[in-house]
Amino acid sequence: MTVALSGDEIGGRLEEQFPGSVVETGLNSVLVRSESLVKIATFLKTASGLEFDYLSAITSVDYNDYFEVLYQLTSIKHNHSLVVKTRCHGRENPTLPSVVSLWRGADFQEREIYDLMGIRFDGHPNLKHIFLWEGFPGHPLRKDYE
Amino acid sequence: MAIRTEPFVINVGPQHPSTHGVFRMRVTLDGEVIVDMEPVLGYLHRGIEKLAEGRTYTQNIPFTDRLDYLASMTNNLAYAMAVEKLAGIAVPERAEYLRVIMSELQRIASHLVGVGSFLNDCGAFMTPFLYMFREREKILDLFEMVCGQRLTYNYIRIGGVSYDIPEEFLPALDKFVREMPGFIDEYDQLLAENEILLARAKGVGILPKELAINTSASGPVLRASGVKWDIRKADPYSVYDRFEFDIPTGSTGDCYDRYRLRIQEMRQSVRIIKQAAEQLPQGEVLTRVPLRLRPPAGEAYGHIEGPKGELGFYLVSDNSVTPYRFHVRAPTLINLTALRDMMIGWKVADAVIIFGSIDICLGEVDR
Amino acid sequence: MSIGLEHYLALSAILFSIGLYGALAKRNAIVILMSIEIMLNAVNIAMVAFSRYIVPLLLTGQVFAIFVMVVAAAEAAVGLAIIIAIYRSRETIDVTKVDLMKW
Amino acid sequence: MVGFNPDHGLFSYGLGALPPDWPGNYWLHWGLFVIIIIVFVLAMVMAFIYFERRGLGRLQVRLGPNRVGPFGILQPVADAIKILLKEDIVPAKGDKLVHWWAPVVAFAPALMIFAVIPFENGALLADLNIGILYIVAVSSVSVVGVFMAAWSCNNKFSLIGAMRTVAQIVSYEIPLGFSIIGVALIAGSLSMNEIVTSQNIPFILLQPLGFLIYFISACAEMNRTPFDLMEAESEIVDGYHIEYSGMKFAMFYLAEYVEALAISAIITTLFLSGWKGPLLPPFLWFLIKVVLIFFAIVWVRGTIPRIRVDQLMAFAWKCLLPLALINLFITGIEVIVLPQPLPWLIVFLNLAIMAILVLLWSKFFKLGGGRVEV
Amino acid sequence: MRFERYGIGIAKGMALTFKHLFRKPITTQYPEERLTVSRRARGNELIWDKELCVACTACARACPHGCIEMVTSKGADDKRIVDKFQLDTGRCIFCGLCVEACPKECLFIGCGYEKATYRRQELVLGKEDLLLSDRKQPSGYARPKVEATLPEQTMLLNRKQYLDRVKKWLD
Amino acid sequence: MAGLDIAFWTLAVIGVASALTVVLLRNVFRAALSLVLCFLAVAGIYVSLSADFLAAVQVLIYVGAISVLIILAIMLTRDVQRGSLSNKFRIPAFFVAILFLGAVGFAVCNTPWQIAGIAPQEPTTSALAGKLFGEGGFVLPLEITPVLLLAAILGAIILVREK
Repeated sequence: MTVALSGDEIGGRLEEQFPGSVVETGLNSVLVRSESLVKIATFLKTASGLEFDYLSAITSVDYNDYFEVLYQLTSIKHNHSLVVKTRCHGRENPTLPSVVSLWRGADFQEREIYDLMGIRFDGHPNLKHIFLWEGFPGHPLRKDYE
Repeated sequence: MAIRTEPFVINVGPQHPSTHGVFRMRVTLDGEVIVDMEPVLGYLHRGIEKLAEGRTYTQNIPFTDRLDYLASMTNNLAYAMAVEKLAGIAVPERAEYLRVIMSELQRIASHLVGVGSFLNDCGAFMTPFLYMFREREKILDLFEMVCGQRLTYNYIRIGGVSYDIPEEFLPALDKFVREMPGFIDEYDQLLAENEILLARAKGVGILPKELAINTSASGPVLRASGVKWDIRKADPYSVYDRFEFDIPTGSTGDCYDRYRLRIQEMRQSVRIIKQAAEQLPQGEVLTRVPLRLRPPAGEAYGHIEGPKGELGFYLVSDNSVTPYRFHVRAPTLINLTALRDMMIGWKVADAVIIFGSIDICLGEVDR
Repeated sequence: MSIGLEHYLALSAILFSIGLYGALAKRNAIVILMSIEIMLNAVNIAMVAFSRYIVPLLLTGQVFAIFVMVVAAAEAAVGLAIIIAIYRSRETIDVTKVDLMKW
Repeated sequence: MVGFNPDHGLFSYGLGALPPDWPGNYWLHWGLFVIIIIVFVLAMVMAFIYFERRGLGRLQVRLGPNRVGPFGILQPVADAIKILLKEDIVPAKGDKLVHWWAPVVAFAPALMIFAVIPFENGALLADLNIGILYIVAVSSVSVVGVFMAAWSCNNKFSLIGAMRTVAQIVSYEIPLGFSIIGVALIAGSLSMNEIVTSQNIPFILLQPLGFLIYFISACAEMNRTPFDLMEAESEIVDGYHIEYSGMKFAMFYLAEYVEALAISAIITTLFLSGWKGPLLPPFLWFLIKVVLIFFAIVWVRGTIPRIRVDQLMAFAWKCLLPLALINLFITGIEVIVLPQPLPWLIVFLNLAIMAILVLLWSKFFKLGGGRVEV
Repeated sequence: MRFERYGIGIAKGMALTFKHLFRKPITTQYPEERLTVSRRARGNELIWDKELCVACTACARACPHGCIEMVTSKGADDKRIVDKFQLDTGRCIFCGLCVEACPKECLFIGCGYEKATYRRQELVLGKEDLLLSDRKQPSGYARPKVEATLPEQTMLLNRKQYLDRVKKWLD
Repeated sequence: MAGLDIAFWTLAVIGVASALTVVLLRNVFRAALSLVLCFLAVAGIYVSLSADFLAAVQVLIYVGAISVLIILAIMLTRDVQRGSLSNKFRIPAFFVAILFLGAVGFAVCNTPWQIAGIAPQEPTTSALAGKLFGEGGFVLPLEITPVLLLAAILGAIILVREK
C-alpha cells in the first residue's frame, strides 16, 4: 500500500530546511512558495528517507484568483507519496519554475499546462504548444475562456 | 565506420499505417539512421477535460470511454474510483469483484491489440494481429453480454457497476479462462522465438531503468525496464489484495521485453480472472447515488494500473453537480516522453517498432 | 548493301565521338563518367565486330571485350567514389569548380 | 530482339514442342508462342493473386475473398476493373515522362523471363544456350524500373525505398548467381531445357544448400516477406509505388506477381526437375511444382516478420555469400572427383554438408545490434 | 542476437500457421450470416412508449450530449404532454443514460444497428419515429422484464447452438 | 540477310539516338536512363554479332550494375544537381569529336579488311570458356582482373569512408 505521507510532517521538515518556503500544509499535501519550488523538489527527490524519484502527474487548476499546480510525487523505493502544491498569481503571464531538470516526466505535462492553462514554466527546454496549433488564441482550460 | 549523407526530414504520420492513429513524428534522417525526432501531437485533441467541466459526474462516464478507446473499462474504473474517493461512496463487494474481472479482461484485450499491432509493425503480415483479434472478439462478446456495447461500455459506475451480469456470463467467462492460456501459448509459438523478431526487437529501443523512472513511464513500459512497480500491488485498489498474481518484469527494457511482458501480463490477468470468478460473492452491485451527485468540496486523485500504465483522474469539486476541474493523467502521453531517447541512432524500421512497443492510444494521448 | 564490318565500325566510331564530345564538353562529373562508359562500349562494339568478321573462330575480340567490361566496372566504382568524395568535401560535382589540388 | 534472322540465330533451337508439320513459317510459330505465353502468364497471375489472397486468409483463420463469383474466383477480375477505373495521379512536382515509363520498365523484364522457361520438353520460346545467364541479366533490369518510379514520384518515402532497392537487389544477385552456378556445374549446361533433361533426380537433393540460398535470395529479389523492405508497408508506406494509382499501379502489382510466378518457375526448372514426373502429363507436373513453390512463398509471407535493412545486407554478405561460395566449391570438387556420379551417395553427403554448414553459420553469424551513435 | 536456435523459432511459427490452414475460419459472412446481438445491446435507436410517458424530461437532462430534445406543455387535467420529442442519432453516443434515467420505464434502447443513411437530417428521429413498431426490437438494457424475453448470447459457449438460435430468432 | 539488316539499323539508330540524348539532355536522371537504353542497344548489337554470352554479360554488368551505380550517385548528389551543363569547351569539343569521326571514317573506308567468309562460332559460351581458361588462353590476365576489381573496391571504400 502506498503510504500517503502526512503533509504536516513533511511541511515541518521543509520549513526547517528552507525557512519561509511552506505556505500551508494539508492532510497529504504541502503548499509551497513557487520561488522555492525547485529547491524543495530537489530536496524531496534526494533527501534520504523521502527520495521521491517518480513524478506521477502534474495538474493545474484555475481558481480564478490564482492558478494552483499540483505535483503528485511518488517514491518507488519507499512506496510513499506526497502532493506538492504551488500557486502563481496573475492572469496575464503566470510563471512557475520548471522541474524538467529533475523529472523529465514533467516535459509533456508542463507543455500541456502551458498550452491549455497558459502557465509559463521557466527553464523548460522546449516550451511549445503541444495539442493546439501555434497561434491558438487563449487557453481553453481557464475558467474565463469562452 | 559510418558514411554520412545529407540529413533529410520526413514526416512519419499523421497518416501512416504504423502510427496507430493520427500521431506524427518529424524524423530527421541520415540515410536510414534517425538523427532527431520530434513528436507532434494534438490531431485528436477534443478537449475532453474542458467538456467534462460542463457535465455532471455521471454524464462524464461516457466521456472517459472515449479516452483510451481500446481500454474503456479501466477508464471507467479509474474515473469512478476518483469520484468515489471524492464523495466518499462505498462500493458493494460483488461490484468490486466484477470491476476486477472487467478490468482484467480489458487488460487482456488491450494487450492483444498492443502486441498484435506491434508484431504487425515488425512486418509480420497481419497473421499475429488476426490471431489476437480472434481472442479479443471473445472478450468483446463478454463485454457485450454485460453492458450491450463492444467498445464504449459505460459499465463501471460511481458506486459499483451498472448492472449485474446475465446468467450466461459466468459459464462463458469460465470457458474463455480455460481456453485463453492455450491461445497465449500459440502466440508464443508463433513468434516469440522467431529469429528475425529476436534480431529486430532484442536490444532495440532500450529504455534504461533510471530513465524510465525519471520520465515517469508507467505500466508495461516501466516494468519492462526492470522496475517492479504495479499499482495493483504497490497501492492495491478495489479487491486486488485478495488475489495471487505476479508482476512480471523485464530485464533490459528493449522492445522485445515490452512485447514479452505484455504476453506474461495476459497470463497473470487470466489467473486473476479465474480467482475472481471463483470468489465472486452474491449481493448488490450498485450503491445508489443521486443522479445529480454533489460531492463535498475538495479534491481527489484516483489512480489505477491501466493496461497502458498508471491512469489517474484528478478531480476538484466545488460542491456543485459538475466537477470544477477534471484532469486525466494519461499514461500513454507520458510514456511518449522518452520516445526520442529511445529512437535516436536506430533505423527507420526500428522507429516504427519502438513506437509500436510503447503501445499508445491517440484518444488518450490527445484527449 | 548488306550489313558488314564497316557498318559496325562506323557505329562504333559515331558512339565514340558522341562519348568524346560528352567527356570533353560537360561540367557534371557524373555525365562525364557516363560519356566515358559510352566510349568504352563503342570500343567493345568495334572489337566484337573485328572478332566476328575477321577471325570468327578465335573469339579474341570477345575476350578483350570482357576485359574491357571488367575495367569499366572498376572505373565506374572508383569514379563514382571519387565523385561522392568530392561532393562531400566540396558540395559540388562540377568539374570546373574542382581545381584546387587539395582535399 | 525484333528482326533477327531465325536461320542462324539464337532462336533456332526453340519451339521443339510444335509438330514439324505445323503450317506457316517460323515467325508465325514465334508470334503464336509469344501470345500463348503472355496469356498463360496473365492467367496464372490472376490465379496466383486469388490463390495468395485465399491462402493467406486461411493461414489467418479467415476466409479471404469469396464474394465475386463462385468461391470468389473472379476477385482478381473485380480488382482489375476497380483499379482500371481509378483516377490516374501524377505528382505535380514529379517527372511525368519517367513516371509513365517506370511501370513498363518494371513489368517488361519480368515477362521476358518466360522466354526461356521450359513448360514441357522443348516447349519454350527460345532455348538459349545461355538461358540462366539470360534470366539473371534480364531480371536485373527491373531495378531500373523501381528506380524510375521512385525518382519520378519526388517523394521521400519512395526515395528511401529506392535506396533500399539498390542495396537489396544488387547484393542478393550475387548469392543468387552463385547458387545457380552450382546447378549449371552439375547439369553441364546453361540452357534451361538441358538442365531439366539432365535432372535424373531433382537437383534439390543434389544441391540442398544451393536451393536454400536460391530460395532466400529469390525472395529478396522479388521483394517478398521477410525481405519486402523496399515496399515495407509499415515503415515507408509501400516505398516506390507510393504515388502510383490506377493502371500504372496495376502494372507494378502485376509485375510483382509475374516475378513471383517466374521465380517459382525457375526454381521448379532448376531444382525440382521442371516438367519431369511420372504418370501425369509434363505440363501438369510443371504447374503443380510451380504452385507448390508459390505456396511456400505465401506461407513464409503469412508467418515471418520483416528483417531490417542493415540485417538484410549483413545476411546477404556475411551469411549467404560465403555459404554460396562454399557450396560452389564443394560442388566443383564433387563434379571433378566423382565423374560418374553416385547420386544417392552425393544426396546424403550434400545433405550432411548442408546441415553442418547451416549449424556452423548459425554459431558464427550474428544478426541484430544496429544502433549507430549520432 | 545470435542465430543460436538454427531457425527453430521460424520453423515453429511456420508449423503453427500451417496448422491454422486446417482450422475453421472465424469469419462471419455478414449480410447472410448474422450474429445476434446481446440481450442488453445498445443499438442505434431509441424506442419510446408514448402511453406511459409522463413528460418529465429526465431523459433529456440525463443526456451528456444534449441530443434529446423534449418540449412539453400542460395539457388537460394537469397532465403534461409531450409536444416535441426528438433524438439526433447522429450525435447520440448510445450510452444508455437516458434509458436509465426514465422513471416510468417508458424509454427503451433498441437492438437495431443498420441505420446508415445518406442524409444527416434522416438521422434525426422525431416523435413518430421513436414509437414502438414491428421493426424495432427493444433491448433489455436497464429493462430486466424485456431482457427475460430475449434469446441469450452464447457464442462463446456453443457456436452451433448459438447459430441455430440466431436462425430461429430471425425467422 | 534481311532480318539482320533490320535489327542492325534499328539498334544502331536507338543506340546513337540514346547516346546523343545522354550528352545533350539537361536532366541528369533522364540522361542516365537513356544511357541504360544505349547499353541495351549495344547488347542487341552484340547479339547481332552472334556474341550471345557477351550480350547477357553486357546487360548484367552495364544495366544491372554500372547504370544502377550511376543512378545511385545521381540520387545521392541530388541537392547539388543543377542539370548537365556544358563547359566553355563545347565548340572545340564538338570539332574534336567531328575530327575524330572523320579520321576514323576515313580509316574504315580506306582499309582493305580481310573478311573471313566463314560463319561465326556458335554457341560462344564454351568456346569463350576455352579461350579464357584453356591452353594458350588468357588465364593470367583473367586472374589479374580480380586483383584489379579488388583494388577498385578497396579504393572506392577508402575514398568514401569518413575520416
